[in-house]
This record gives sequence, C-alpha cells and structure tokens, in this order.
Amino acid sequence: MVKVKNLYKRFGKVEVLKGINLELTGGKVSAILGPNGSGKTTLIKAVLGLVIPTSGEILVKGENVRKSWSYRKYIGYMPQIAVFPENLTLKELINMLIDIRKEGYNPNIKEEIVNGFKLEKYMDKKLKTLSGGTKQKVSALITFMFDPEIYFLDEPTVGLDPISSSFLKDKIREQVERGRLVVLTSHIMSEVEEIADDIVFLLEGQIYVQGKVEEIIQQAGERNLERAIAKLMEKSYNA
Amino acid sequence: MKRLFLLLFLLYTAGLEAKTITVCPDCPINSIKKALEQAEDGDTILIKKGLYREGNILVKKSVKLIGEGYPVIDGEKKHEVITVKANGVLVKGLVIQNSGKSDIEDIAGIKFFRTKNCRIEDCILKNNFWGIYFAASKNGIIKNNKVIGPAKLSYLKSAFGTQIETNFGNGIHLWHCKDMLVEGNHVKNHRDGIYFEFVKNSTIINNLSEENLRYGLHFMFSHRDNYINNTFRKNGAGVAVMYTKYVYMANNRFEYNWGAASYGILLKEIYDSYMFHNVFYKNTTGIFADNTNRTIIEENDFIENGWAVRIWANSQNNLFKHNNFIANTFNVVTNSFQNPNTYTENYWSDYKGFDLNRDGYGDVPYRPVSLFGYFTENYPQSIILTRSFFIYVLDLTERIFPMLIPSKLVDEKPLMRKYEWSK
Amino acid sequence: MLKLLKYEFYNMFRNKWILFYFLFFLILTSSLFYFTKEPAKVVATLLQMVILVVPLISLILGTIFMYDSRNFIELLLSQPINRKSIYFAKYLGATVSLSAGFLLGVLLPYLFFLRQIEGSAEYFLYASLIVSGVFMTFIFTAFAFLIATFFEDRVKGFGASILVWLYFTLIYDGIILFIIIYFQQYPLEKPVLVLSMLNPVDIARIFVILQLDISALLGYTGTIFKKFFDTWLGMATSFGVMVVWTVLPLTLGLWKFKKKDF
Amino acid sequence: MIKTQILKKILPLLVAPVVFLIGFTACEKAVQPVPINYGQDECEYCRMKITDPRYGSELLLKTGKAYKFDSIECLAAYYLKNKNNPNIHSLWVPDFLTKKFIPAETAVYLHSKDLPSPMGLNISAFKSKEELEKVRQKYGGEVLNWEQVLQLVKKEWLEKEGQKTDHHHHHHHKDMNM
Repeated sequence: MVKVKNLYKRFGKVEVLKGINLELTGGKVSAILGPNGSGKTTLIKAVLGLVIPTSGEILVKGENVRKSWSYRKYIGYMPQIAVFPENLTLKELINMLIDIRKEGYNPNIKEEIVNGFKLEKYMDKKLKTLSGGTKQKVSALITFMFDPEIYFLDEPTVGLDPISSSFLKDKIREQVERGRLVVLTSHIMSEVEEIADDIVFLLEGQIYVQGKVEEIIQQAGERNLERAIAKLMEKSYNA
Repeated sequence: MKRLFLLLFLLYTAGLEAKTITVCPDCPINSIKKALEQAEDGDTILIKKGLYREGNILVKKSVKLIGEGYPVIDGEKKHEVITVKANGVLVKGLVIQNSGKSDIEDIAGIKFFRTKNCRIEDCILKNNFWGIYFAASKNGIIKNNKVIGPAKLSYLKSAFGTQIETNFGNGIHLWHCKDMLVEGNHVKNHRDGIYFEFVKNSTIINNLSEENLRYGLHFMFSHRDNYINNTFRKNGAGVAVMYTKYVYMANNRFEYNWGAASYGILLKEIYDSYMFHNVFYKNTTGIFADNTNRTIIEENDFIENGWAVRIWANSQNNLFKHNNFIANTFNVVTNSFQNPNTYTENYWSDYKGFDLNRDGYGDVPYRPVSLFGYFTENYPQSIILTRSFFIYVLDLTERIFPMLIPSKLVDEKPLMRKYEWSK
Repeated sequence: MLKLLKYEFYNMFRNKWILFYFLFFLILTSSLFYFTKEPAKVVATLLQMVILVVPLISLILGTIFMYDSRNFIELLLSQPINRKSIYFAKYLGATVSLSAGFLLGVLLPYLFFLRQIEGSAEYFLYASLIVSGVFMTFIFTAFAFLIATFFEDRVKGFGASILVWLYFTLIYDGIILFIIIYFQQYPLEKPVLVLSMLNPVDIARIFVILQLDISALLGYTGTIFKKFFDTWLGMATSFGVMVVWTVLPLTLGLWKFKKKDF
Repeated sequence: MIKTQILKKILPLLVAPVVFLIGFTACEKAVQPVPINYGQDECEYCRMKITDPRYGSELLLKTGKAYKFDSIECLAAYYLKNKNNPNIHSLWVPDFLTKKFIPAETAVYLHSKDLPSPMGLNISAFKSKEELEKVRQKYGGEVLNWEQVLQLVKKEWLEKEGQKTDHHHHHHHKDMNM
C-alpha cells in the first residue's frame, strides 16, 4: 500500500533521510523504530506530505504523493502531541473534520470509540480545557472514525491509562485483521512486541534492519525485543 | 449775536450760489451727464431713484452727487461708471454697478484721479472690475460703503492645475495717496479687499473685508498708516503687508484665513511697527514674518492657528510680549538655528512646567519651536509627514537631546495663565 | 476551504485577544464621542490608532495565531485538504476577525452617537478611516503570516514583526524626510507622491488627513496629493497599492507555506 | 556576525526608496517651464500668491525644479541673490499679450509708471519690440533689456535693503508727483 523509493531529505545542512527504500503492505502492524534523530518522524511526515522530500518517490496506493493531497483520504494520522484549536468544543472539532473530510466517516466506529474512551461528557467542553490524556483519546477518535486504510500512529499510547491503552491496542489489532495497514512508532518495546508484526529499524537516515519481530529477536539471540534492539543500537554505536 | 448774523449771512449767500439740480428718469433733466453740464462748482446734483445707463460719467466739477432711494448707475459691463477728476467731490447714496473689464486697464466702479478732499459715502458698489479707486489723491474719505465684487472664493477650490479666471480687480484701491480715511466699509469678493500702494498717513478703521480671492487687506510701500478695529475674514490668502515702515495695527481680527497658502497676516519687509490687541483665530498661519524688523507684537491672541508665528531668520529685533498662544498646531517656527528676536512673558497653552514660587511665571523656560516645525519651514515638502509616527519620535528625541533647535529661542518667563487684556 | 473558514471563525470569535481588541476600540471611540461630538476630531485621534496600533496588533496577533496553531495545521495537513485552502482559511479567519473587532469597535459608537453629532456627520471621512483600518489589518496580518511561515523560531518571528512595523510606520518616513532634505534642489513633487503612495501606512495617513481640517497646513504639497486623490486614477492607484500590499506578502507566504516542512 | 547579517537584509529596504527616486528623476523629461497654478502657487521671493498671468515668471534649475514668481521684479531679485548657484538652468517671463513663457534674456521690457506690475516696479515683458510698441503707444515708458531690468531691481530694491539697519533713512520708493 505504501511504497517508498530512494527517499532523501535534507534539512539545511543535515541529511535526515539517506535513500530509504521501503514497501509496506496491508494486514500488518509495522513499527518504525530507531534512536532519537534517526528519521522516524520525518519518514512518516514525508508519506503524509507534511515534509517535502529532497528527492525520491512515495506512492500511496499507487498514487504519487508529490503535489497531490487527495490520497490522504486513505490515511489516518495520530500525531505525537495533539493540539487543537483551543476555543472549539470537542463536538465542533468532530463536526469540522467530518465537514472537511466526509469520506469514510463511520458513525458506528465513532460511537464505539466515544464509548470506549468515555468521551461523551467532553462533547461540549472547549478543547483547551481537556487534559493531555483526553486529548490523546480525542486524537485517536478523529483518526479511527474515518475508517482509513492506512494508519500512522506516532506514539499512540503515551499518556493513556491502562484501560484506554488496552482498548486502543485492541482497536489497532482489529484494523489489521480487516486488512488495514498500521504504521506506528513507539518507545515502549513491550508494546511493539505485543502488537507489531514487522519492524523497520532506522539508523542515521537509513534502514539498518528490517524484518518480522520474531526474526529480529532470534537473529540477535535475545529474549525479547527490547534487548534485541538495545543490542542493535550498541552495535551501531561501536561501528 | 454779531457772529450769528455773520454766519446766517454766509449761509444765505452760499445758498444763493450753490443750487441743487434734480435728476430723475422722468424729469426735464433725465441724465446725470446733462446735470453735470449745467452744474457749477459747489452745486448739488440730486439723483432720484431709477436706472441710469450713461456710459462713462466724467466729473470735472466740484459737485455733490447725492442719491435718493439708491438710484442705480450702470456701466453695462463696458465703461468705467464714474470718473472723478475734480477736488471736493462728494458721492453719496448711489448704487454703482457693472463696470467694464479689461486685461490691461484698471477699470473701476468709481475712480478718483488726482483729487483733493473727495468723499464717497453710503454707496453700494456691485459687480465692478475694480470697486472704489483713488489714484494720486489727498485727504479723501471712503466711508460706510458696501463693495461687492464678482470674484467668488469657490473659484480657488478647483483652481489647481487648471487655468481659472484670476483677472479681478480690488475692492477699495488706493494708489499714491496721502491723508486718507477708510472707515466702516464692507468689502467682499474682489481680488484684494482693500489695497494700498504708496499711501501714507492714512487710517483704515472699522472695516470688514471678507471672502476676497487674494488678500483682505494688502498694502505695499505705505508708511505711517493706522489699521484699527477691522475684521479680515475668510480671505483666500489673508492679509499681506509689505515694504512698509511705521505701521500701527490694533484691535483687528484676522480669522478663518484657512487655505493651502493663507496667512492671518504676511509681514514682508516691515520696519518699526506695532501690533497690539489683535486676534488671530483659525488661520493657516497667524503671522508670517519675512524680513520684519524692530516690530513690537504685544498683547495679541493667537488661537487655533496652524502656525501661530512663522518667522524667518532675516527678521530681527522683534519683541513678542504678553501674547496668548492657545491651541495652535505649531506655535513658532523659523528657518534658522539663530534667534535674533525676543519672546518673553507670553502665555503658551501647551506649556507643561510648574510655578513653584507662585510668581505667575513658569519655573522652566518654554521652547516654542519643534524640530518638525524647523523642517517644514526649510523643506516645505516634509509637511507631508504630518502625524507620522516618525515625527513624534523625532520631536521627542529633540526635546530630550536638543541639537538643532536654536537654544536661545526660548521664553524665559512663560506665563502660567492667559494674559488678560481688555477688548 | 469555506467549511474550514467557518470553524476558524468559531474559534476566533471566542478568542480573548480579539475580544480585547474590539473592546479597546469600542471604549476608546465611545469616550472620544462622549467628549467631543465632532466626528472629524474623533477621526483625527483614531487615525493614529489606525496607522500605529492596527498594524502592530495585526502583526503581533497574526504571528501569535500562526505559531499557536502550528500543531493543528499539522493535523489538518494530514487530512485530505490542500495547503492553499488551509493557509487562506487561517488568514481569512484571523484577518476578518481582527477587522471585525476594529470595525465594530469604531463603528458602533459612531452609529450610537450619530444623533447627537454636531455639524457634519462626515460619512465619507468616517468610511475612509474604516476602510483604511481594514486594509491595514489585511496587509499586516498577511505580513504576520509570511513572517510566521518563514521563521521557525518564535522570537525571530516577533523580532521580524516589530521590524516590519517599524519599517512601515517609522523608518520609511525617515527615508522620505532624508530624501526631501538631501535632494532639495530636485523637483520632488512627483517622487515624494509616488514614494508615499508605495507605503500603505502613508496612503492611509495622508488620505485621511487630506479630509481633515489640518489639510490646509499641508500647503502646496498637500494640494498635489489632494488633486491626485481627486482623480479616479489616484483613487484606483491607492486602492491598487493597498491590494498589492495585501496580495504580495500573502502569496509570498503561501509560496513558502506550500514548500514548508512540518 | 548576526548583526551584519541582519544589516545586509535590511539595507536593501533602506536603499530601495532612494534608488527608486534616482531612477525616477533620471527618467524625467527635458527641463522646461512648469505651468503656474494661478491663485494657488506662492511667489518664491515675496511669498505672495501668484494671481496675474501677465506677470507670473519662473526660474528653472538643471534638475528640473521650478521656482515661481508673481512678477518679473521678483524673479530678477531672486536671481540676483542666487546667481552663483551653478544649478540654475534658465529664467522665464511671460509675454504680456499672449501670456506664454519666453526666455528672460531675449524678452524686451517696458518700464512704465502707468502700467503697474504686482510688486511696484512696473516692469512688463514682451516677446518682440513690435508688440511692445503697441502697448507703449498707450502707456508710454522706457524700453529695457534683461540686463537693464537686473540693474533696475538691484538699484531700487537690493541696494536699499542693505540700509535696513539705518533707523531713520528716508523711504526709498519715489512717489508719484501729486
């Protein structure tokens, strides 16, 4: 569903992405991992069109993303930190997004998530009054309610209580079973291990290791993903 | 008793000699010209109500032309209506209208040429090229006339960049005269309301001169004249006095001379003069002094003018004392770093100092000149920056760190209260 | 875009800054009318607000709005909307709200006091003050958006805003004065006219002043300006310049916005 | 370092209007007399409004700047006081009959006490001797060239101005015999 060909991105003097080639297909949760500054977020933002690549090509469902914006109707994006217009109410925000997006909006999913996160009581509250966790829930809601084919989730469970966190993870798995593609980043390796199928490990703007979760743990000869990743990173530091 | 007899006798004989000739449209003598032919020196020509169209009426005898019920003498826009070339002529109670107009000649409603002891009283002059015109005359009196010309101020409004009619004459025009009295007249819609050129020892009193195209009062080379209790209002350019010595101006009002290049009064090359108890109200410039010297300006009011006083550095040894400067945009501007004049004991409404010792004078000197004022005087185009933030900053900087403004241009004893002079 | 704009307005009209801005003009204008019943005098004072406060507030609030909504813009950008729509919606949301704050603040007291006015109601004068103020808002909000798009760093952004403000309200006129003094032996009537016509703040200032009493003080120079404004060409030119100063920073900002990485 | 960078960016903004101005003046047409706005323009010398088209005169600088005068005597006086200015380009006076500008040096002048000019020196300009004679038949007076006009103004005005510090000297304009 998402194809990245020879992608380069430079911010001023710093080259953040150095020739990324990647193909992600539906029915899987792919986790993009890597140390800080390795280019995870930049890669996701490039696919979303938030960052404009220096060179290379990105195809989403066969459509080149450069100069196009309509392909984003296939994508749901949950940013790391959710910030909303502070003077709108939650209801207005939802209506606004439905207004401008329409396509794929599924009221059933919306209901399900509103109930799951217990968001009903915030509907008429101004967004600036919401707590960080609640904002995160809102962010998930507006991502899932459009039932997109591709999900980009940047640290989706940060700030969520265990109940909400499990609920969200269930939802993620549910999407994958429906053949959707979920791309996520996370610092919680146990979480990645729990829900991800594939891992793309980025290092200094390049793909260092890529593969299934179990394979990577096996290759590293470690007990779990966290240790496997730690080993990978250590190796790279010494290299 | 003896004296009384003598007087009666004299009156009787005078009555015998001086006859009265009556003119009216239906009388045997139905024209003024005919009457003049029959008249002798000292006679009275009584003109009854009616319309008289006689071309140019030339008066060469010492007669009295007296109108009854305001007869109308009409020049049919072709002629000078009345020309007087004799001494001791009295003209009274006439309407004189529609003189001719010329590009090169000064055609007047009534012109006195080389006369002595002539008077014009209670006449109405309408639509004449020049109104009342005295040339090379002495001891004349112009009193209680109404002189209304054809020059409307509104001509000026559309004047810019297009050719407009500017060929108008003056209302009361005196040229090379001496010992004259201009009293109680009302002049309107001429080029200059009252104009003096080479007129000496004369007095202008109690006149109203308004809405004239150029100046309400204009005089040049006219020494030792008095201007008292006149009002000059809404004239295109205000009042201009030039090249003259020993001018006495008191109790006049200069008001609403509010146009792009208007003055309350323009003083150009004026020497040893005195301005006292005048009021300058709502003029673009109150006094504009160019090369004015040894003149005393005392106890005048400058109220709500654009510039109260514009004084150029070639004006020296003048004294400004006990004047009230109230709510003017600029109080004093000058084009120099020097200050050859004296400002003392004036009241400045925007003075912000205190009077701690309660002597009636502010404790710190007042500086009436702003830096922007200096710029506008030297580089007139800079006026376009009026109300610009830049100008506020500039003036503020100059007040804190004075550099350009003449440091001696100060009123050392600014009054704390308005100076009260009785009107 | 219109849908987006609708919610921008929802958001903006509840913004406390906009409310303060409106109240500021409302209270100021009301008290001016309370003390003098002459619209011309009120306009003379408000003019200073229009050429100083309106640009400054438009710049500052414009940059604040843009910086504050950065993350939300990110969210919007991940939706199927093009960048142009987002930029315009944001711009119009900010600029129309600010204009409305100014316009209502200045207009309501005028209408309220209209019956008590002494002398001329000065409709045209008041209208030109309001139009000038609205233009100032459009122009300087466009600059604010341009600046906020160009500079990632807030501090730099505010610095640039202040600089733009100083340039148009202060430095530019300083340059004009310098030119008038330095080139005094040249026929400067036209150049000074053209130079002033290139600065929107000067256009607004001169245009309003020419209709006030003090225009008589502008003398010969003022007459030239007055004559210029009296022609259709003059009106069209000054209007055109205002539009250009709105469109120029707006397009430049949009151009940068389209290429910007979030 | 940062300061010079900022300066580099701001400098064009500061210079732009000046450069623009120079470009503007460079494109200006050849130097020629500017029409006088009668009733509006002010005399550069005597500060009076210019109202009479028979006498409105002009001095042009090489830069194209025009100084306007309400009378020929004012133009002459201004010129006498400023003739060292290397920027002076030309002097123009109006032909008395057609009111069109002619160069001051080539005009012929009538000095007649019965043809008063705005500032009292009674000087009128004509484009040719024939034209002048037409008017002189009516008013009389003497014929002058430009040099003589300058001499007259110098004698009648400028030399007497120098005496202003003298308190009681006799006034300097000859009165007509009465």
